[in-house]
Amino acid sequence: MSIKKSPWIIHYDGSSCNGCDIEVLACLTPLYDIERFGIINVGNPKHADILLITGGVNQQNKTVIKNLYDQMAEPKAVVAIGACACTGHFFAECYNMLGGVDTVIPVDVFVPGCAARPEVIIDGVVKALAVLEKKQQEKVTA
Amino acid sequence: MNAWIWGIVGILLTPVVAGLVGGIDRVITAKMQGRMGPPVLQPFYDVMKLFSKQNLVLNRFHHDLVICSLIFTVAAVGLLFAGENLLMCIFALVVGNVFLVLAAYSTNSPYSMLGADRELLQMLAAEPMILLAAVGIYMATGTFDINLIASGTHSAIQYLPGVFFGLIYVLTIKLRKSPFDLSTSHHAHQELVKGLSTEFAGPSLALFEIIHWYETVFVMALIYLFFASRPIVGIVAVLIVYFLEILIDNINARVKWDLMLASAWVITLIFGLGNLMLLFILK
Amino acid sequence: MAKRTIVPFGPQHPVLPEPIHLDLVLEDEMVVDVLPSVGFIHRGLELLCQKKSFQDMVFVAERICGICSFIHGVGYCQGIEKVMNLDIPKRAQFLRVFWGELSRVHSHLLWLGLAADAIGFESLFMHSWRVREKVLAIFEETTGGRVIFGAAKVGGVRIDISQDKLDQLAIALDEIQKEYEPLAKVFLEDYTVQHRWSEVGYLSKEDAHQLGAVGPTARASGLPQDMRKLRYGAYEDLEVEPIVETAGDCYARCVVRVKEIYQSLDLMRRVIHKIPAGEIETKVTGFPQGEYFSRVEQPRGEVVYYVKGNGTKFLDRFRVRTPTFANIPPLLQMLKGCTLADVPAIVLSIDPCISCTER
Amino acid sequence: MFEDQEIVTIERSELISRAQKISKEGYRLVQIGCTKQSDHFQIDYTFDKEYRFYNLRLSIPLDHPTLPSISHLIMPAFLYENEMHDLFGIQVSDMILDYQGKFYNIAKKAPFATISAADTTTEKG
Amino acid sequence: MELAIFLIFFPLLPAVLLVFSKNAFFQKWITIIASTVIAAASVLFAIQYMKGSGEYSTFICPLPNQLIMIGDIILALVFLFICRKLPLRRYWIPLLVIVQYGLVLFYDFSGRMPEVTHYLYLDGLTAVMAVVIGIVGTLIAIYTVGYMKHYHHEHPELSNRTHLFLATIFLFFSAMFGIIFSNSITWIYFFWEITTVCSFIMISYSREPIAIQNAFRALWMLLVGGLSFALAIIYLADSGYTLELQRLMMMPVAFVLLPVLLICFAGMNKAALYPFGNWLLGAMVAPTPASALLHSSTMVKAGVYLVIRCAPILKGTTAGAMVALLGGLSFLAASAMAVSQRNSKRVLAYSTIANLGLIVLCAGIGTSFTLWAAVLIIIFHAVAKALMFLCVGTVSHQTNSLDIEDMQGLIASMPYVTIIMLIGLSGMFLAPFGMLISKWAVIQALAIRSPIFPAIVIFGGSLMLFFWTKWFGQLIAIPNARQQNLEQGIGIEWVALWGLAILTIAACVCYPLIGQYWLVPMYGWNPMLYDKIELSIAIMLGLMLLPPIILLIRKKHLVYTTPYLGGANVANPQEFMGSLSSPRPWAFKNYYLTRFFGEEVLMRWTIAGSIVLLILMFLVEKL
Repeated sequence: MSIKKSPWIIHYDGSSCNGCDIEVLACLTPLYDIERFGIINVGNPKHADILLITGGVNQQNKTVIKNLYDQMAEPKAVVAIGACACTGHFFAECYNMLGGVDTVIPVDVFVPGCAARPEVIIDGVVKALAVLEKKQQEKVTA
Repeated sequence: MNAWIWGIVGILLTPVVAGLVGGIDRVITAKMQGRMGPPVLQPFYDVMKLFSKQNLVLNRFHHDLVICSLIFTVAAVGLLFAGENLLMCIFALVVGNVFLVLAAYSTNSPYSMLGADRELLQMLAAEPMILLAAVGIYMATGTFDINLIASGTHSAIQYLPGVFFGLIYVLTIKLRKSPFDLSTSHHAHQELVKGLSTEFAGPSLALFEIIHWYETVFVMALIYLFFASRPIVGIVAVLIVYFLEILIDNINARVKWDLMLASAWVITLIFGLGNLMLLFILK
Repeated sequence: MAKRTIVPFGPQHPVLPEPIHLDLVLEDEMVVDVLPSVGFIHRGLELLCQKKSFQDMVFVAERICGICSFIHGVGYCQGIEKVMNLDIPKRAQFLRVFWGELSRVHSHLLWLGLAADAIGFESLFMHSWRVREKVLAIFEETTGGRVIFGAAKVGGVRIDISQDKLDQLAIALDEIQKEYEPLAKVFLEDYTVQHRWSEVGYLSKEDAHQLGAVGPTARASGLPQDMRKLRYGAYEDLEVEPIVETAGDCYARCVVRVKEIYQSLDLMRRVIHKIPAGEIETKVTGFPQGEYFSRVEQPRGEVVYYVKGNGTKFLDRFRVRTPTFANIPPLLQMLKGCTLADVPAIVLSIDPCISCTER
Repeated sequence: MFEDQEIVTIERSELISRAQKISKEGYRLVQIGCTKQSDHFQIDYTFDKEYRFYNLRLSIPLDHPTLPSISHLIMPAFLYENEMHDLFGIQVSDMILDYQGKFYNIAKKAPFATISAADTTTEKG
Repeated sequence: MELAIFLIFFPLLPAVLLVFSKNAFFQKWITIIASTVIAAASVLFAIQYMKGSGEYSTFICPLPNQLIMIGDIILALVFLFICRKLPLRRYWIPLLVIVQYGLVLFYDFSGRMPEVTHYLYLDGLTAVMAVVIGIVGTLIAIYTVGYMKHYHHEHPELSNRTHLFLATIFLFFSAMFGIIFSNSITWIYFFWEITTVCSFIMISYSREPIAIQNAFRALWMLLVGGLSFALAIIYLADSGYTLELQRLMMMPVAFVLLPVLLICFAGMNKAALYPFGNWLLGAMVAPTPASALLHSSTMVKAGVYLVIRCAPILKGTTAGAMVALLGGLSFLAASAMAVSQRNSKRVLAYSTIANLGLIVLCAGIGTSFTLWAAVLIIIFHAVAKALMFLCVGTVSHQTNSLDIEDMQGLIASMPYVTIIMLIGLSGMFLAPFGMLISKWAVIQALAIRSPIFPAIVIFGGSLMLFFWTKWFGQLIAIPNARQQNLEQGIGIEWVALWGLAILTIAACVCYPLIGQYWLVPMYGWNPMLYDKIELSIAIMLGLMLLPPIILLIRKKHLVYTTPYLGGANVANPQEFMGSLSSPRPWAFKNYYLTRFFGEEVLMRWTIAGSIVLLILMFLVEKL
């Protein structure tokens, strides 16, 4: 069975301003209702397929992000949500920032926006599904 | 021989029925929350996906203990459908549950173990009522033998309204629904992360879901036994009770363990034992 | 009993939308010791004032927090405006109040949802956020943004709302209120909600004052403290009475917020009613020279902006003291002796905004 | 309408007694802030009582800046003091909870003390 | 018959020999040989009487009363000797001795004791008890040899009196066989008090103040039981009915209910039911073999044995219902209080009280089905509980702790002991192992009675499930790092540990056989034996074979990871990144729910409730 029909997500707030966070949460709620696609926010890396990260990486949370990523079961995908998660946005200039999420873990999908809108977030997750499916097939053939 | 066939049919049909019921549950829940909800077959998609994932473990035992739990839970359902002794079936289910708790303990991870302790608390709250229901059914029908209960001429419900109510009360614990989803909930937004199942990943989690399906069918069958003499009424009653549980799930916050334990025991004593005492005196 | 359970609560934890970490020491489920740690979101944005001009800093201020974004912008602008002695048109001030109060409604609804979710009341979460989407729709209609919309600027606001639109909004507000009412009733009357919040996370009036609680946290403990009483901006013309509860527990904090939503909706209606015609901004010339502590009321409480200009386009110092920062000591007080199940409820009861706190 | 703000400059040695006095009078601590000036750190202790703004200001030297902690008198101060330590490198003695420089856990030591605002303005201004 | 007499007298031989052998080698071999002989004899005895419907002794005892009189005098002197150093304010302890022996001896001297014709009575129940004492008891005796070596190694400050300890054990065997084989109530009384002396000696073994104090508490509480026994004897002697237990049970209920209740009282007192439960908890200061032998698997069983013997009179009476309720109360309260305990020996002690309460509950109701269940519990409990005590004793030697929380992940450091312990634990509560079968039998048997009784069993059973499972879980919480093996130095103890583990499993596997060949002759056919049930138990047993097999299969597809710690993981999986930015070990301790089930909360009510029930028990008899 394809992983496409049941992607479970975990959301971690890197060092975002909450703007993208609440938009991720808004995706769960009645207007956007991502459970239509079988998506559940499981909140536990061991159960999740897709790691959504909002906000950039700073000194302290880089190990957290790495830990969470390591604890996810293969196949897994990472979606960086919002300008900060993609590049660090204008916080990139701050002394405590390392930059986008791709500085610590491989990112599969970048979702732009400040704050990223729910529609775009859903779009990003759907893109991640294709990535996941590919990884799954690779795993089967390997 | 007939019993064996029934048992096997029960074991085979349970995942299908429970999965579908689970899917319908999720759709109804979504509708109650003003959402569309997932496809009805979503539980199957979930479980199949989980089987296709990596099996992340902390040590080589906890996955095995989940398998043990599944074996006994399946056995409980099998024995139930085969028409064996009701108490023995319940004990088999308890053993299945104990193995699940042990699996959580064996991971040696804080949230998982806290979940295990909470699960024990849930068992402590729910088990008396379930066993008392069995005693009630015995008092009403004169037997613990499920075959005889099911083929009896009168239903236990007419003698046991209080017991039935008590059972519905603790059913929420068994179905892991609000307000009593303390050890692990369908939604992860609780203080214990996923509690009991925090450390189960991939196939282990899939097994955990399947165990839950069997458990669901088991308790629903228990409800059915109250109406056993009239199968149609029984099935309707089961559906109504399940719908009621969904409704309760949606209109309650999760309570704390002390309230759960105290209220479950008080309900068990007042409605369960009270009903039985009345029955004993009047008979 | 020296043997205790010690668990890390966070930084990643499903009930916490944001990373905060607590070392929890438990006995059975009783919390006997708690030690917080912060810094997971610390970016160091205060120092951006040396790289961005004081006018660009509005955008930084708005991104201190994506929930109370607009009021952050207003607070900052107000500080600069005082330093530069700018006179802001009345209409701009009224619009600021309108969006500000709308932000409060959006923030409180968001909080109601998250708090309900933390106690396992998913359907209440869903319905709170369903109503909240209508609030966001107003933001989108009037500014184009949903959560961060950059409407504030030094010297006024960027966008005007036409009179027709304002009239339509009055109707929309009524609709929101109508949908909100049954929801509020559940929060105020449901048994399980009360079980989870009543007598949980108690903070006495004295402690609230001593420990410097602000916003709904202080008001729920009986302190009538609301920075809108400073009558900044258009609050000069719009009298606001702080909503005060005396129980000091999580439930009281919920009640305060539930009632404040009504208050804010009412304020917005008065804004629509009273808003004068005219310009929406004054022209800004020169650079700020001087200092000011600008205090405004966020949904979470008092926020303090300290701006110090040195006559160039870069500020000397840009400092924010956000409400959550002030509410951490009261939070530690509340967590004493609670149970593990109460921890998320209590942490959320101050409506923590970690990204504000750590900047 | 802007509020009146009373800013009083004090000596470092006075800090404890002033803080004690003002907290006895029923003021609450609003914030403690630090601003790097070209030749000193300006420390602000902001208090409030029924919307009355009262600020104690003192200055300490840039080299080896030290401060006594007022967290024994006013508990919430420990957060601000730890913050000052991490961002400005100010040594605050006797805090009730000392994070030992790990409050924000930043890689760079005292970032606010190393770059001065005046420097950047001359570069870019 | 000869076997029975042999079993009573033979243990005295090793007892005497051991008193004089201070050499560890001799101690060891005397114990092993004597134990083997006793075990073999008791098995032979059981086989002989398993199917028999009861047999009276026919021999004629010369000067029976005089013999017992001399014995009683000696015992009374021993008691007074024990009490010689007691402070004056504890005058009631010698007073209890003087009163009861004074009364009994007075009747002896005045020659008012009725004649006894059958001194012994042997039937299925005695066979059960004989096997329990003969096999479980002797395994514990063998274990003691190894245990005491460690014990003195660890406590060099104590003087080594192992030979006396072992001698006491054999003296105790003799007394126990005496109790169960005797038909004469005066004989039972004599042996009864010997076990009390043995208990005192063993509890006070270490001679530390706490041990002495608890030993005296046990002594006076048990003497209260003795007094009650003495009163029963005097009542019977005075009324001239009979002093034969079996004949007493055939008398009309109305005549003999009071003495029977007095005997039951003595039995419940010995079985540590509330309000006397506390002596058993205090007795846990004794070396572990003593706890296993006296205070869980045999001596306290003598108490319930007597109550079971009294069942024919109790059956159907209100007083009998009170006895049952007393048992039920003890079962419920002790199970609840066990939840709040973290000291493993205290948990075991509470669960012992609970199980004894359950047996008394069954005996008080006294129908054949409930007696059936009661005997089943005696068997399963004796085996599994002795095993648990011995395991705990071994663990505490190797790790210096009795705390259950310190046993976290024990499976890594002491794999074999833990596996044995898991067998014992499974035996205590997991279906289809012993205790659960018994509990199921009890619920089945009680369901036709007033629902109060099944409710007590159900609630108590759920509590037991709680505290056993959390212990079980703590043992198998597998540590993330390799542990040092702590099993070196366990010697002869293995014999007892494995022996009891195998017995636990065997008892479970043989359940239908026990039922058919042992219990059916005693109490008649039971619906619990019909094919279908046996089939489901067989299925469950079969399934129970699977877990070990599954656990042994090596799996390849597993991927190892670290525990979920909220993302705050550090290199060591036992630690997380703490708030002060340094790694901090996380820890997990179980729930103890002291607010609900703490001793402080429940003890007062339990004692008060049981005293009320006791008073009621004697009152309703009067009515």
